[in-house]
Amino acid sequence: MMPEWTLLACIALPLLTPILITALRRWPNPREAITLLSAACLLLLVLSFHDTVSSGGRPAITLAEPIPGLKIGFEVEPLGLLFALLASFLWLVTSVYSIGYLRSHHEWRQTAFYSYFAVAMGGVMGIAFAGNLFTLFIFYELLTLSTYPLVTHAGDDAARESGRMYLGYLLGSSVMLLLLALVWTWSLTGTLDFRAGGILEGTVTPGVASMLLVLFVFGIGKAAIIPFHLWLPAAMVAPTPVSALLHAVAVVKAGVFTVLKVAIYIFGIDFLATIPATSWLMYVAATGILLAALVALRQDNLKLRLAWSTISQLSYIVLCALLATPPGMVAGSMHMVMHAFAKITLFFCAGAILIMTHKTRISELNGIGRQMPWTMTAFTVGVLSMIGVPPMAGFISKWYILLGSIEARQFIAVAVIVTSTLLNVAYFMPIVYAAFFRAPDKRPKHATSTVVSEAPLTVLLAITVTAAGTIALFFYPYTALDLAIQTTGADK
Amino acid sequence: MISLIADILSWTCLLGGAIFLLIGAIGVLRFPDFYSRLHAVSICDTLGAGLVLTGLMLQGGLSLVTVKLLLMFYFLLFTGPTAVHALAEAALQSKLKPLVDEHES
Amino acid sequence: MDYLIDIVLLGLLMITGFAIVRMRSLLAVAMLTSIYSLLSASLFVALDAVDVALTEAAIGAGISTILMLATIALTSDEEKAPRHTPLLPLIVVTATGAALIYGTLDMPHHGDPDAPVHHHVAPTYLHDTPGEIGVPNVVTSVLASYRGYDTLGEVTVILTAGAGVLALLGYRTRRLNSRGPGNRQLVVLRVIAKLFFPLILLFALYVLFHGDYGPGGGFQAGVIFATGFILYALAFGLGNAQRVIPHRLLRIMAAVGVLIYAGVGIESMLLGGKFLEYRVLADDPVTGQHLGIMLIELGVGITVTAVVLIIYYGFVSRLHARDI
Amino acid sequence: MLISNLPALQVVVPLVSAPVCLLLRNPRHAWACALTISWLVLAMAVMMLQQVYAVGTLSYAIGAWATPWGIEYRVDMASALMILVIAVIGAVVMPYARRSIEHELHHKHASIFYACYLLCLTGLLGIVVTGDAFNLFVFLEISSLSSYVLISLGGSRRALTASFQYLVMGTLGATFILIGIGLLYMMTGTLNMMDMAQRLTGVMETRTIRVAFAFVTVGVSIKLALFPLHIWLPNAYSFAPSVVSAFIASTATKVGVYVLLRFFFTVFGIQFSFVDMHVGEIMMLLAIAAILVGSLVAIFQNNAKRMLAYSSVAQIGYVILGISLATTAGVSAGMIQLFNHALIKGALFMALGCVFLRLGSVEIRNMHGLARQMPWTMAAFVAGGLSLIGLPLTAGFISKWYLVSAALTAGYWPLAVLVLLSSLLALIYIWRMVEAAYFQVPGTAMHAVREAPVSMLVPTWLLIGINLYVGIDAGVITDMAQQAATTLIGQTGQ
Amino acid sequence: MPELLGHYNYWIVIVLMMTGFYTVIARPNLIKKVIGLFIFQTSVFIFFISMAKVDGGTAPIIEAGISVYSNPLPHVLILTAIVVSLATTALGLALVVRIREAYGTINEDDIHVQDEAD
Repeated sequence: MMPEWTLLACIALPLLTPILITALRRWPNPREAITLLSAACLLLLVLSFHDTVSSGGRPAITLAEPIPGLKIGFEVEPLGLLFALLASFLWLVTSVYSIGYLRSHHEWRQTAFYSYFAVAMGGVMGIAFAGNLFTLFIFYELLTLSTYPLVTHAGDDAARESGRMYLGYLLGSSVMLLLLALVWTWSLTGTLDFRAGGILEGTVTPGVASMLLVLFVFGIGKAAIIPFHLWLPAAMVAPTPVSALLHAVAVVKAGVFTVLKVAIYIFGIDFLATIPATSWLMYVAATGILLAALVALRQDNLKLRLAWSTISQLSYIVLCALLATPPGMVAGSMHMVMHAFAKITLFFCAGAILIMTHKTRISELNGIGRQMPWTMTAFTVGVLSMIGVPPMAGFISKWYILLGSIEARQFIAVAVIVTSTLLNVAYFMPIVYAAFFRAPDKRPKHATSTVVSEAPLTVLLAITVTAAGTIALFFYPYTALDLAIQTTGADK
Repeated sequence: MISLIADILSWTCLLGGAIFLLIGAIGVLRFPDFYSRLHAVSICDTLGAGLVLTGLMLQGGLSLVTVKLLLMFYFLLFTGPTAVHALAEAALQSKLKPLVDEHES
Repeated sequence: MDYLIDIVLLGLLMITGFAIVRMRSLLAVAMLTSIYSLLSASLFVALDAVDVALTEAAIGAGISTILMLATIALTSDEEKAPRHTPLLPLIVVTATGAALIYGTLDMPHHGDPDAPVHHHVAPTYLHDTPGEIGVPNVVTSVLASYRGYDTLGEVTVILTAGAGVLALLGYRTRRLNSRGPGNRQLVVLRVIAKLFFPLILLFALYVLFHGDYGPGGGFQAGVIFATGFILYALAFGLGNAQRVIPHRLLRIMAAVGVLIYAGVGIESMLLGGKFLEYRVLADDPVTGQHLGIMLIELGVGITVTAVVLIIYYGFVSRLHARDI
Repeated sequence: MLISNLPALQVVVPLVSAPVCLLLRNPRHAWACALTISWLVLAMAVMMLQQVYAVGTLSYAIGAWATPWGIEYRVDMASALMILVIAVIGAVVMPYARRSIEHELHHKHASIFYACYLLCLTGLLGIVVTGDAFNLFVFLEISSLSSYVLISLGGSRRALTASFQYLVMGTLGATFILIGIGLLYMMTGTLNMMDMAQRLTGVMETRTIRVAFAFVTVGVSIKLALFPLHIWLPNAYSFAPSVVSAFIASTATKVGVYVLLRFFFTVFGIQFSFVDMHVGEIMMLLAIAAILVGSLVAIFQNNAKRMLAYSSVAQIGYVILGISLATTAGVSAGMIQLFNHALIKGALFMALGCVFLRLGSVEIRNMHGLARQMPWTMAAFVAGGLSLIGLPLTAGFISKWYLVSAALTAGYWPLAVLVLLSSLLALIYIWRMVEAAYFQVPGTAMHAVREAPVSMLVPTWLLIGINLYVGIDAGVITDMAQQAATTLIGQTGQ
Repeated sequence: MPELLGHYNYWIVIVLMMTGFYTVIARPNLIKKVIGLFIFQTSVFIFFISMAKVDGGTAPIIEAGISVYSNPLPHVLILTAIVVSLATTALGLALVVRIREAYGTINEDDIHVQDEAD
């Protein structure tokens, strides 16, 4: 099959799946089968690019040209492929997980859930393979809109309230700042294509470039840079699989991915380094890391604590991007992957706990480790990875980040990372400790909590896979690493 | 010579007409009640208008204009009284009592 | 001398205008409005615009007044005092007026023969009309031929108004009493009406076909024609008028008039000319112009008569419907 | 014969058919007549466009009287584009009209309605085609009077007051324009716009011309409902019959904008209008006010039609904003926005018409869960709404894009921010509908509601389709708009 | 005519226009509004006709021996405009009648009150 068609299929497949899903809404099993099937197909399709790309191939296709010079087109390049691989693999896992989750949780509107989920993945694929900033923007908005129903899945007023917040922040920032940046770039350079070495260099004064950079970094609200981060905690009203895939992986990573793309292909690493705004934006990111971590300390709701930690981790990646050095970019890309595995594991576990014990507060988790040992082991793995302890994937990315920032002589960054690592320990370890070493508080009214058993099989399966992945990536990070290095190596 | 006389005549007619019109107008303003005012009005469009038209005819001499003026005069002769009559009729219909001096009756 | 007449008439107009603003009794205001437009008609005569004067007198002083009276009869006579102080309106009006007066400062003087208007387009009309159109009344020639398309538009406007009144007030036939108001008091009126009815129609036809030579034309004729029927309806009641000229017929006439006018235009296209190019209608251009002008004036007359009557019927049938 | 007389026929055909419609008593026949004519008009509009592409500006002397003595019909790219807009909307609205009118109007008014619709069409086309200032006034009156009638046919009693309010303001506006034309005539002695433009050069400095300019501008601004003079619009749009809202909302104000363009660029010339009279700055301020106020007020409306009406005020603001830049980019952006907004608003009002047909109301609070009952209608509404917000792949995005880039190239980056901000406001008020229709639990009465008839859905979706197509491939439109802008700006200085 | 008075009748006409304009926007009574429009338009007609006047000219009807005619074009325009104003007046009054039937009043303020009510 021609790579162009494969490329098209990657975008179309998830976007078309909902039709089948809706068609089969009467029969749950075939419906879920469809989801799993298309997830698997997607993964295979994406994988099929690996060799082409690593051998320097760049399959591309252009669909339409609304305004002369402004194309809707796709192109596969290493970073995008990396992101696509990550997303499609985790989609498969999450589908497995969510089957168990939704059924044992007796969620309503499951058909709608799976459909919107698939559309969201379509959006992610579009972002990953977008051939220019305009296309990326389109799918970025598509992702926002398609995830809104998932966030408000509960359908009550609280859900709608935070749904509005979600939409307000994401669309607001993207329309007000990102779109403005787009049009501005367009009117300056006359193109929005992703080009190795960037398109802005030589056409703009440092001042304008700084303004553009600010617009981009803040406009990409999905990257949750302070002060555009509040949507993420709000989105935690969503069912756990959603939080897991979208708000630990797809959506937020789409944000940072966009930041990396813009940094590498619109500004160009070398030009980025010369822009005055870069450094102080980096400090903003740094503050973001610390503040978010501090807030996370004070959260008692497990999912919220995870959410805040996500915010802090995302700022890592943005910071890496703003180091404006090839190693920085590599580090960013790596952390994108590693954090994804760790964080999704954590969310899976949180979901498992929720469905088995209906507990959401950390203070209730004493001794949970005895009732759900398998789950909590996986949780521990995730935590260690977040902290960056070998032999967990997190260690690798942290390593690269530190290397990158030392090489860039950004010692403040180094300090920040070290501090935040300590904070990670501070807000994650207590959970583990409580789970395993505290006695479960026996209260008569919690009669149910005594008979708690392990989570359903599919859920456990998913958890195991991701946890295993977290460890595996420590020993075999090369696929990701190669792709990341290719990306940045392209403009050396 | 003839024309001079014609001029004099026509101007006297015109002036007379104007005076009558003036009287009529004053009457409409000053008379106490509706019916007596009608009385004043009727002066305007019979004598007043009539004299003015005659004066103009004398100005016009024997021409198409004079014919037209004659027609106008003819129409006024009918419409004026009819209008006043209709007004009075309408007033009567709507039970408007004439103002009469109590001392006599 | 004629400046004197101007000033007197304008002065009277101003007095009437202020009276209209001040007065509370709408009946009086309606009559004053009629007087206002009669005064402006005479002013038009003084300014050599005889056709306009005729039209203004017929439409402004005549029909509009009847409509206003009918409306007042249907609604109410007294006007309430405005609630809020008219400060803002005063400011707006003063500003607008000031702007206009500022604008007059660079205008050519009133009656100035060297004004641009008298030198660019108009002289050609005055000069060419006898040769090209062959009618002495230049107003008619411009109205019907040079700018005949505007006139078509204006007939369409009238048609729109007719359709609008049809839609808004409709026409209620069944409620009409054919006897009209009580007979006894109306004897005089009816005799006179009988006497004048034919004369008015005759005069209307005269105005219609004499329009080429003197003041007059389709509109004026149409309005006068309609006035005849209005007089008849006043004297003998709407029911009888309806017998003479039924409402259904009016609707058809209104449409037909416009169709005649546009038809002339389309015919001239079919004959290979431009739209409304009368000269192709006959072998000799001037005869063609004559023919065309006569036809369109006829069309205008028919539509105007019909629409004015439709409007009148609309209002008055409401009155009847309410009385019963 | 057909081609050579095309400009005249474009207007005369609907004009002639109007009285015919008035004679047809059977509503079906009247509708059939109106339908045929609308599509005929569309066909002619397309031919006209081809003509203009082929031979450039067309000029047609009515009655074969040479300009400036006779009335000239003059079709350049700008007018051709406007004609296309009007014709498209008319052609799409008519098939939709039948069911809606049967539902909303008394059958004995139907033929009058169609007659008035045709008259309105005539008037609008006449305004666009004519090259003669006074003829413009006449056709302006035709369109205005007929639209008063059309609006007054709306069911509620407020339709009457709305129509009356419109009548008063419209007539004031028309009279202002008449005064302006009078002053212009007084100083130039001609009524033909081209001729006027040439003869104005001599008297440009006089105070009279300045006042004439002011009066024309104010008068036209009333017609196109520019911000402080927009009071008539919300009522008129909310209480008119659905078909009328759809038709007038997407054509009447646009034609007003066209007239403004004609006078600014063709008659007075860019130098006078924008440099001497500083109309650009004033218009810009008013446009900004219109955009903000319109969008903000729209957010707080509970009646969906009213909401759209206020959003129209804002959208007109965009168009004026583009024009006020007085650059080719700006004007073409304005034209594009003008075209797209016609499509969008038409579609939205038609969707609401479907809702009204089935629901009997357009109050947002009555629409809870409507999407389940009328999926196609609401889908159309959402598509239109997204286009109104200006999300990518919709026509709205294209016009926003051009507007923003025009503002940026002209160096007014705050304007760019403003435009984007107001599209967020649009998001808010559209989203209120979406939330009500999709994410609210339906009331009990809702189950009786059925999907709108096909005869109404197809036209609605036709407009939406064009809308999305323009979003994917705007080449044609933008090309036309740019040509129009260049003609307009090019004409100045003659 | 002395220079100063060269525009006297334009000025008076402007005052007339403004009386009409004022009646329209200041008076709450709907009939009064229509009448105001009527006055406004009629005054504009006078304005047009005044500009057509030529000193010593006569009505533009060609006759032998007369050389100076007033300008016919404004006359034509105003003939059209008069008819338009008739159309407007008729429509406006018809609307007033209907409004009275629907609201029981023809006073703008009262109508607003009623509209706020429902």
